[in-house]
Amino acid sequence: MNELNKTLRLTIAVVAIALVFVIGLLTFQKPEVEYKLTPDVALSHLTDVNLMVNVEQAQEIIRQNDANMIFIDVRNPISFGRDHIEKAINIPLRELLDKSSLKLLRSLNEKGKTMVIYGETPQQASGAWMMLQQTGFQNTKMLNGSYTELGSKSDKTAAMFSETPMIDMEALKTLTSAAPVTEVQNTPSAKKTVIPAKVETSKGGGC
Amino acid sequence: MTGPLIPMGVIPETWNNVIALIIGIGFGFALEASGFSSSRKIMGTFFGYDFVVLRVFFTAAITAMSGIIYFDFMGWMDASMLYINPYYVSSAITGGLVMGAGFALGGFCPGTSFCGVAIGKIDAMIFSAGLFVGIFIFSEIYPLFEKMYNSGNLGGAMIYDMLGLSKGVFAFLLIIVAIGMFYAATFVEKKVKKVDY
Amino acid sequence: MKNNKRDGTFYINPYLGGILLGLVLFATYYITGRGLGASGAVKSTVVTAVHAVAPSHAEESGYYSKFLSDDASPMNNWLVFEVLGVIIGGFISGTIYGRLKLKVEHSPKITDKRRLIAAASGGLLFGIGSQLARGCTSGAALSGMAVLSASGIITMMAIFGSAYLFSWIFKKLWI
Amino acid sequence: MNKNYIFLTILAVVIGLGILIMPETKHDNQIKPVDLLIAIDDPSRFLSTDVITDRLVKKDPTLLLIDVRTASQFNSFSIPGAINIPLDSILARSTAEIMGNKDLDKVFYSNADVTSDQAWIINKRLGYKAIYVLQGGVNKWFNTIVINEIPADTEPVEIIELYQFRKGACQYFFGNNETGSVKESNAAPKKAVVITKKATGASAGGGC
Repeated sequence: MNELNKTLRLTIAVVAIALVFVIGLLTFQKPEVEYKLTPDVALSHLTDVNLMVNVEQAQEIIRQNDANMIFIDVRNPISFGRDHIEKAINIPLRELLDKSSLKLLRSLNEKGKTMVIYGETPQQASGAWMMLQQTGFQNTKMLNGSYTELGSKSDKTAAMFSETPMIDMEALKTLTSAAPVTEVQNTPSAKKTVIPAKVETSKGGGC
Repeated sequence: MTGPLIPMGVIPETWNNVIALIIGIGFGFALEASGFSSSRKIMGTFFGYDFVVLRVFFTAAITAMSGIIYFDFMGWMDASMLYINPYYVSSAITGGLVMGAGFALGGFCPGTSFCGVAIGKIDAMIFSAGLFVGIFIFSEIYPLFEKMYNSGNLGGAMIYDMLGLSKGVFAFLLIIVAIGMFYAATFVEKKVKKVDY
Repeated sequence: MKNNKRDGTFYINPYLGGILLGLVLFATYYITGRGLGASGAVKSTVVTAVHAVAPSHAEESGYYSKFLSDDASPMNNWLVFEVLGVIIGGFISGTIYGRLKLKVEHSPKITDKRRLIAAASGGLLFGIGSQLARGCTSGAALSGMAVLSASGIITMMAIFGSAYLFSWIFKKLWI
Repeated sequence: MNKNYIFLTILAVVIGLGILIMPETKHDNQIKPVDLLIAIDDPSRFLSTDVITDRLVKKDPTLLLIDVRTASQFNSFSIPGAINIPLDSILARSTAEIMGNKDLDKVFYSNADVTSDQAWIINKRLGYKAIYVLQGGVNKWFNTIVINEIPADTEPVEIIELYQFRKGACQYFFGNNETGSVKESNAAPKKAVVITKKATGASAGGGC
């Protein structure tokens, strides 16, 4: 059993392993940002009307000049430099989670300010807003409209981005009714066949 | 660089066999240098004259376990991607009991027998040959065992989940129990009459 | 000291051996995501051999067919290379510590023949048991313990429990 | 006994205590917030209406269009072959099975980009691969494929070709007023259904 008395190399090995662990723990940093909301909660916030600001409301906020409402511009700095809402803060989308941006956003959050995110399109604003919502910035709202809409009341190109259905059912009808009568009957029936497919999908998925 | 490296695609699959060879060399060296190539030294654990198996086995398990847990915590490794052998209740226990009998008779387990082969132990060679025959016999009479082999599948179950403990608590208890066993082993070794081998 | 190292009785501190083994095991998990193993290599060899001798038999059998796939030969297996490494590693260590010697090791009270018969039957049982438990001491018990899997710890307890029991039954073989 | 063993025992217990107080790391497939932001900033998830139409016409079995609008909007008009998963049920278990199917290119669409993109962000966070957004949504699809103005002869060849492609696709989906269109219009949407069925079959197979 004399091998049990030789402990020098063993001690070195154990200390080396312990050192690796200690160095690992010392250099370990908690990630700067973490999800604060579960996907389910984040999803429920998407349909929360209180977290949306439409164009009229945004124009109202600008008029009132409420100090508690801060506009966050997530467009690129060039667009921001060309034209932006007065007092808006520019945080380009890609820099949203940078250290400096987080510091700024956190300080605004602590001051109890409500942040309204706007972008080139509502889709751009939505991405930034969802990111902030999920990482714990609850006091954020998104502008459900594009930046260009804020200036003019009716901008047709801007309306293109909104979620209102713009399907010209009349055009669809003329398209199908131009064909013989039989076809008009066929088209709805064809559409019906789409629906069972959907039912079947959920069945297949549930398996 | 987060591990496991091959499943993460850091190292291409083609390196697999080279890595296997290198790891095998380390494995074989560690076993042989600790004395696992000698069946009488191995059997000392069961008669109390030499607890080398207990010491090596538990130290190895604890080292690897702590490494995995620490690396997982520090984000250097994704422990959820590690392969967990599925737990089939009855076949694991029966297989373990049969292996125990084989251990007591042969004095080797497969890994150590290959070490014995490497240094020219004839009994280890015979043991390995028996291993081949045993696996061949099992495969031939597999239909007899089929039901037991496939019954009671609990999947990749974790022991701490089964005991209702957290991973950290179980790992800590394992370390404490192992240290206790090491001290007990030293104590027993002093009491038991030395066997010359 | 140096003479002592070469005469075949020198072994490294078992805790150091355990740490080496643990680091090897950890490296295996870190690199491949799987544990070590030994009996799996034997299984691959057996499957390949049976497939080469009697292909139809291997394909029909419920057990062999699990490990036969069209594209990759089971011989081209991680574990086979690992076991080749084990033999090389054992040989290196045996050379360093002067243990290379062709011999049958047994208790002075029994004959060579008896030891070899016991070894053969032990190997046989180990072969059967390792297939039932889906791994041997290294594959199921040691690797399983490192990840704290239920199968690893249960198999380990079963192996050592029954080995304690049977070793007292076969006490004469050893002391 | 060797004094070193006492030291080593203490060291081992300290390592064990470290494990004891270490919070367990959660392993879900969610991608990190920073990576999610990079993905959001990357426009490559947007597929144009023409690309999607081309794949629909070619009956690409790996394409699965997912309508995230409400069921009533879906029923009044939808892109042929699409399935309906309203945004609020995007996290349902049955959806997860479809999302987990790696062989399908899952393309979300809504009326415009916003709702579909939100569905995409939620799914991207959950770590699903091969998910896309139909750029412009139904509105754009309808206004480029269904309604298309005949370009002037002076326009470049590309524009005329694009028009011809769109016109052809429109006829494929909704038929035209020439003779023999009855059969064609009947067949086309049905085939679109077949595409969906294939897709669902594949997803069921992958899930089981």
